[in-house]
Amino acid sequence: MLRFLFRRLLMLGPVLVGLTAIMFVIARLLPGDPVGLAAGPNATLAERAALAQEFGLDRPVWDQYLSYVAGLARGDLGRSLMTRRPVAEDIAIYLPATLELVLAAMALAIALGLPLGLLTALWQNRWPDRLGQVLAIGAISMPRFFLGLLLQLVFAIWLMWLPLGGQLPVVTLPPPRVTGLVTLDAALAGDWATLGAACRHLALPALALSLSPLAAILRMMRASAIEVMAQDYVTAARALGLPRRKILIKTIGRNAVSATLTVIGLYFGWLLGGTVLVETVFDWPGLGLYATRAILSQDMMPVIGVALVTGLIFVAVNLAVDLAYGLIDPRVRYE
Amino acid sequence: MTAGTRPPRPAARRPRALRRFGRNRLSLLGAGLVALVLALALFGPLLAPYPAHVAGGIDTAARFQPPSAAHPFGTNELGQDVLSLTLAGARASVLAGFSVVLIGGTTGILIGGIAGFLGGWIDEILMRLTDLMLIVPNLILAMTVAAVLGPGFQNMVLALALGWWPGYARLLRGEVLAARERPHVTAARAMGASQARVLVRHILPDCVSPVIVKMSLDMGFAILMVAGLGFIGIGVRPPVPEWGTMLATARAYMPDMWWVAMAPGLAIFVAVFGFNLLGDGLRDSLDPRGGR
Amino acid sequence: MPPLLEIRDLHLTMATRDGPVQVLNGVALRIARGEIWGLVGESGCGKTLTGLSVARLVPCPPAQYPAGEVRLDGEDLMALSEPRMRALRGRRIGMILQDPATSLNPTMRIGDQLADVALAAARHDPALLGPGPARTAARALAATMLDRVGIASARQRLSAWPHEFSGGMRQRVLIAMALIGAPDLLIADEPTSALDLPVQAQILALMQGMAADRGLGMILITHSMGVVARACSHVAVMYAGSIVETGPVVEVLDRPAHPYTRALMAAVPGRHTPRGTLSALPGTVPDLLAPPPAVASRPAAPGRPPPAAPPGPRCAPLARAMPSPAPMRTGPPMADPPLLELRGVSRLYRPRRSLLARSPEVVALDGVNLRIARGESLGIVGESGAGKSTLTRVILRLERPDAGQILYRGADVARFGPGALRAFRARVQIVFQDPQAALNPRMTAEEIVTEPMLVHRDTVGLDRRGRRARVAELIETVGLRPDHLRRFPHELSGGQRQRIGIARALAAGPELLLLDEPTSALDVSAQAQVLNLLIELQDRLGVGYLFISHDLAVVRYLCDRIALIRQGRLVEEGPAAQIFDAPRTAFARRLIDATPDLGVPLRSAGRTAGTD
Amino acid sequence: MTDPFRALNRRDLFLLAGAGVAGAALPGRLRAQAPRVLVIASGQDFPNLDPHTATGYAPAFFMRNVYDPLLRVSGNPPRPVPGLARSWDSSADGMTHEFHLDPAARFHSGAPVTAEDVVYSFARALRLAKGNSWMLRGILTPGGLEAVDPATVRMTLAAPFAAFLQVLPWFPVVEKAAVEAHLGEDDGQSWLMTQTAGSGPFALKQAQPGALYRFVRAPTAWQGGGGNLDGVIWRIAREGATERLLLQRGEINVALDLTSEDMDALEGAPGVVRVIQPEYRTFTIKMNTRRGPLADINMRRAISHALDYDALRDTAGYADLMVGPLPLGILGHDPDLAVPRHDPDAARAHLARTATPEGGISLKIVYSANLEQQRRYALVLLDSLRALNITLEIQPMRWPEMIAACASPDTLPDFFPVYQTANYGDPDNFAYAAYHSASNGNWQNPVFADPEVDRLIEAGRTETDIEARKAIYGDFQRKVVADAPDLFGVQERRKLGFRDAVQGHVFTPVAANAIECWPLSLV
Repeated sequence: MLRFLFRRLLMLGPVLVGLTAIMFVIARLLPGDPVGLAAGPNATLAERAALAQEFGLDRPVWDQYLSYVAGLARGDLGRSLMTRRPVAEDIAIYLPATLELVLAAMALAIALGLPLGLLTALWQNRWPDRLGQVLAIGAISMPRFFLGLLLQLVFAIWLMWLPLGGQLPVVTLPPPRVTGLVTLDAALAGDWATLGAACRHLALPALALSLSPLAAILRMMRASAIEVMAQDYVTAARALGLPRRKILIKTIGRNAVSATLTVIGLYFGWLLGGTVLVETVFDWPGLGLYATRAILSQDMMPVIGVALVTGLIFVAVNLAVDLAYGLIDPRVRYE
Repeated sequence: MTAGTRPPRPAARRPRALRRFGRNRLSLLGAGLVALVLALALFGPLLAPYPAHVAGGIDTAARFQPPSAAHPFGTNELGQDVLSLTLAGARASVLAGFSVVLIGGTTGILIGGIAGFLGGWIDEILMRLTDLMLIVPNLILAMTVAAVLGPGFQNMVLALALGWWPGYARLLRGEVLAARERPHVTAARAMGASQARVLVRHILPDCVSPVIVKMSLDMGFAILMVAGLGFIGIGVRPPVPEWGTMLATARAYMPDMWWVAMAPGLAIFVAVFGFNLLGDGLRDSLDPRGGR
Repeated sequence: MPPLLEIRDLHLTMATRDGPVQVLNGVALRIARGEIWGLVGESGCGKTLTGLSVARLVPCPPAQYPAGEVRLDGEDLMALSEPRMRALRGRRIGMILQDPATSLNPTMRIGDQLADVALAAARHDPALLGPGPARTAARALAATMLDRVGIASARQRLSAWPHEFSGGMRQRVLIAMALIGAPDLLIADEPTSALDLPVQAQILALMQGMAADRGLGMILITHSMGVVARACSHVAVMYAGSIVETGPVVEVLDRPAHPYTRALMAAVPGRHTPRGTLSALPGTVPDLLAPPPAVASRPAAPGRPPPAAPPGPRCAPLARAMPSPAPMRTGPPMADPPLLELRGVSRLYRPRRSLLARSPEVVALDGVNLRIARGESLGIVGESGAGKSTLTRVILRLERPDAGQILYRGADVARFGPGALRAFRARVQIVFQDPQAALNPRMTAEEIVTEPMLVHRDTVGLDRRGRRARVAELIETVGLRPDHLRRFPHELSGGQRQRIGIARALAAGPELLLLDEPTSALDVSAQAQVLNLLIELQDRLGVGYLFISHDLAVVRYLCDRIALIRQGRLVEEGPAAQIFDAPRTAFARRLIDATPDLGVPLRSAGRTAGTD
Repeated sequence: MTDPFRALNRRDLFLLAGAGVAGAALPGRLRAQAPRVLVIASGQDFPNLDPHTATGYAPAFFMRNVYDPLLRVSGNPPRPVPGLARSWDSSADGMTHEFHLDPAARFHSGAPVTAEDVVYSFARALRLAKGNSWMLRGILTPGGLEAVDPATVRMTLAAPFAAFLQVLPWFPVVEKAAVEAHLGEDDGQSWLMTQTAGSGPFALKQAQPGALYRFVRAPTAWQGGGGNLDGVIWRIAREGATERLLLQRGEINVALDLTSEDMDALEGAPGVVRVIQPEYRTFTIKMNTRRGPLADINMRRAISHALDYDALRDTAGYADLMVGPLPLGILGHDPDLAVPRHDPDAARAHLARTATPEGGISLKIVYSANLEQQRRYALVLLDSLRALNITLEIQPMRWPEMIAACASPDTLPDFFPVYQTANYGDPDNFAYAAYHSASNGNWQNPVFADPEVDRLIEAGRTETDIEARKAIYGDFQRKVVADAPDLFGVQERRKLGFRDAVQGHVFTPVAANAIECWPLSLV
């Protein structure tokens, strides 16, 4: 088990290098003029040249890449042309907001998706199941940004129940930064008013983001529960007179969840790289917005940094999923 | 289920899948919606009540008119008929989605097929690359490439296709590997059939169904991604109407001029919903292993 | 006093996409305590559904019981509410399902699963666990039961996971689970057919013993007459949703009354069945889920003795007389050089290498030496995982051996260039275990049989018309009609599919066929057909066989020589008769003892016949 | 110095937090009670806090509120008013200026602002040659700076520049001692990127890049007068629509990026005051006068007459049509200038004199992809060109690509839309950047070059007599219109939204969205 972990962590090195290489190649295809943009509209040629030199953009690409990878080893993700701040620092500021959003959305999706999936599997082909299937496909088909707009329209504008966007009310001070997740920090500080406000702000974007993973988890859980229900050990459990609840949770639920874990892992990574649209709609100060701004100004270091960090988290989550497999299913062995 | 490359087949195989598909009312609904969307993609501009607006014509005297008989979905910030733009917008969305799936799918199929069939170090290299591409966040990759290349239909398609193929490569490699182990393939190898014959005659036909299912499901997803890029502002060029771009523009006028957003938003939903239902139905009837 | 179990006129219909189908058709059965009933029949005859119906485990819908009673000690189970029924399961009715590999929850420890069953039973029968905390008592009971089904150091094994147990041990655990609630009736659905022969015998003995100790009534569902003969006191023969014959085992097996029973028995090769004397049942098993209308809609015919024969070709009295036994072949003399020779062939499997992982290698073949002469048939027998299939793959050079040589007519197969390899593959062909999987589902029978001729166009040398003619000839050779050629594999029955597989193997004109368990996926009658076909082909074409099987009786029926293989090693080899009559190794003896023999009358064999 | 990027000490901010807790308990409403914190919503983040390298309106806000310049501008039309300099003397030829510092002026550290600090700041800005330094490029050199005594600074110009005093607000003064203590290897740029060393009325207390910035009234605030604000919050809202809704709901006090549609929606909204004022910000569509069909002046004139100016104004909402190259109301602007207006007959007449009298050609316009309004203008042009049987290809571009496209006539598209904002309220600001050949290759004037126009611009920037300058710019305007290098478009009005609780705002048409908060009060 430890060896398995160690081996998987060793694999991170090549992943990092490969990921940055891909992004570097794309970044250097740039026909545009990021330096010109960063230098400002009134800069002279000499000023631009100085800026290019400052950021090493005048050197050959392979040289830039090598020094980037060397920096990577020290945890240095380069500097942003636009903000001129170290990318690692910027990401440290924006990442927690995105993580908070994704975690909340996934928590919602899992908490609802797993039991609903199990239930619809039990009601297989009866009307609640069919309705659930249609709704689930509908949820997957709903563009997240349109859903976000509709939620905003209804809950924030017409009903005025929930705030329009942002992470906290403007005048509320964020709680002392421990984890960077506002809700968690507020709870840690015992600041219940702020926690409440943070949750209210989190509600709509998390809902908008959670719908499609919720539907996917529901469908996967349903499918694997149906598959499990056809297994001999379920029939055996029934034939041996086990109570329904026990069969449902210990036998069907547990075995079906292990297949659903993969979907959860995949979706987590996918959401992490796909919060951009929801963040845009809800004005959520997260990584997606940071990346969008960087992309639009062709400021590649932040983009590479964001791709790297989300890629790493994706890998980490999938590692966690693999470990969770082992906890649920003893047949999985780590070799 | 496979394309009819072989002599006529009186057998019940295809009809059976068809019958199974036909029995599912939701699949039929999906097929109907897809047919509608495809029809719009082909004839949308012709059906538009204000074709001039589709070509970029404006009517600044009639800006922001609420829904009425003349403009069922109202008019936008330039006085253009929102219904006309939405109808015509199907073309860009569907065509882009289709191209993305086709290009990404073909690339992925080639890569995955080669990797799975040849195995060895080629497989190793191709699959490591695939794994790597799967880790890169799709949307960020697409946005970056689209931003680098600049807005425009082809650039958008290219940007999305670049992140699209790994899924197919994985799928096809898995299918090829599974098919390679199937006894009928071993039988073909044991009788001395050539590599090419084994691949074309025995392995690839086995992989067609899952690919078709994935493509159909991916169409919906691709349309969503296209709209997402448009929403961020990296989409087609004006005056070409496109749903995501329309929605992005319309968003600035919510909630007072809500109608500008409704038609394109619903259009995206309906199109994606249709393809998803269709893909789901196809999976049920073609590929009983997945889904129910 | 009512019998332990009485099934009266049980009917069952299933809603399918093509409308309701009647799958049980007036089943009637009476079982007393202490009786072990064998419920036999070919696949799809409804025996499993009968078993599940007793425990009311058939989901309704889609199932529906329009008529019938199932009485346990006089109480009609069909009338009970689901909660009351649940209270009976595990406590009054125990069940063992077919596949021990899949019948245990893989994500729970053995002890917890046993204890859960004990706790569930104790809810309705508090006396079961005795005083003290329920959980502790349940675990203690679980340990006792494990001990009783013969699992050593039971207490430690409680915390084991199912996957850590072998198949036989898992089946023991399942028996323990079925009996932990101290039921009166035990229903076992093919409890041994997924196990290797010697293990089968152990498990059957265990079940017999447990049933006798506790005075249980037991239903043993099986497709094997051998199992019935070995373990049961009574037998009920099912066909097409009805029971066609019942009675004590000794009577039914020695003097089968119903033609179907007779046919069924005649189709199974025994230890002494002479070569070429198996009689195959005519026609095919009716598929109850898509039956001919006549079968499905037939009115019920309850009671015992058996009703008149249900319709269907199989139940017609055997029109053909039993063919006279062909003379036992002694096999052609060993010619020099042999057609195929294996010298010290070894094959290791390394789990997929990754950068840092190193897993132990698995030995599939270990220094195997074999010789096959022209026209000879060599049987290879071994348990699952003994390396039998690897042997065929290595011979065909689908895999390369890690050590040793394979010589074809004295030439090293490993050194063949592309052309020689192709020629070799035209001369040595293979028939697979699962005919469904071995045929490309997207090709018609004609395309399938034609393919080798296309591949070996140069050696076969036939033009299009020539190939047509040859296909027609082949199809007739394997006993099919020309119209079968236009069909796809899924439109053929299992036996027909395997015939196509054989026709394909013959198409390029081979000298040697590698037959990898070609009959184990088939029903007994289809097996008989295929075996007879193989014998006929060998006699006519002089083609050699390397016949792989786990069933000694089948090999004995077909082969001149037999090689026993165990864990990749050749254990014993010799002429068939010699192996059977004078086995040299304990392994051979165990295999032979485990092989049922219907050829010998039961009474004279001194078999216990239960306690009827 | 405090580090605003670190988490705040809670006690330190307790005062400010009062409103926060109240706001959390009653979200959606601002509490009227003290402390009085003004909340401004804006779409822009502060990319960089160094006042000598940053550009854009968010940094301008920063310069105006956290730092002090020598002079400020105020009023409409804008006039220089005292900043750090309580008074100033200029020589008659406009080449020498002497500034007398306010003795009350204090940095946030408590140290007095001295002439040394002023000289150091200008020298640093010129040395770094980033940010706004271009305004004084070639006009002021480090040698021209002199601290006469601790309270007096003398500047001697290297070249005459009529608008000198107008640009001074964009050169904030930093505390020399503080910057020199953190010079590093880049003249203190890294340090000033996140730290402040100013003397302005507000001090940065906390920064959450991408979300919001908190300012508190500096304890050292020495400026006279002023409103009652205890603090200011700069809240980043990325969408105008969001800003409007926040303003409507009372969650913010000031919205800076509102569209005309927002303004319409806000009309009559309770508690909201709309400010819609002309501003020195022009929109023109430059034409490629050197290459392609538009090199032909007849084609340019034809298009100038074909353009549907009314539609242009309609889509712009609150806007005025430009009259010639200079913004309305600026010094020297001629409201009676004869400029082309929508006239299909004239357009066709001019087209008939071109190489393609029947049209049938295709032209190309690019626009900045994140400027929605430019897309609309492009569509208006497309619609207008149809009357000439000319098709228009519209290509959205990122700003860097647009800059790159300006490099030469060969890469410049036929049409190139440009917003130009006054950095200082003087016609030279527009004339030099947009029409002088020295600017060729820059986005404000990619290709247009005319020796006569150059001469007039140079005369205008060195002449100090107001009437003489008016005459010079009059000639300049007529000359430019005659050449038709641009489609003179619209001047969009500045659209600001205030809650009615905000008092004391005076509109100034220079960088009007970089609000000066010192005079404001919340009631």
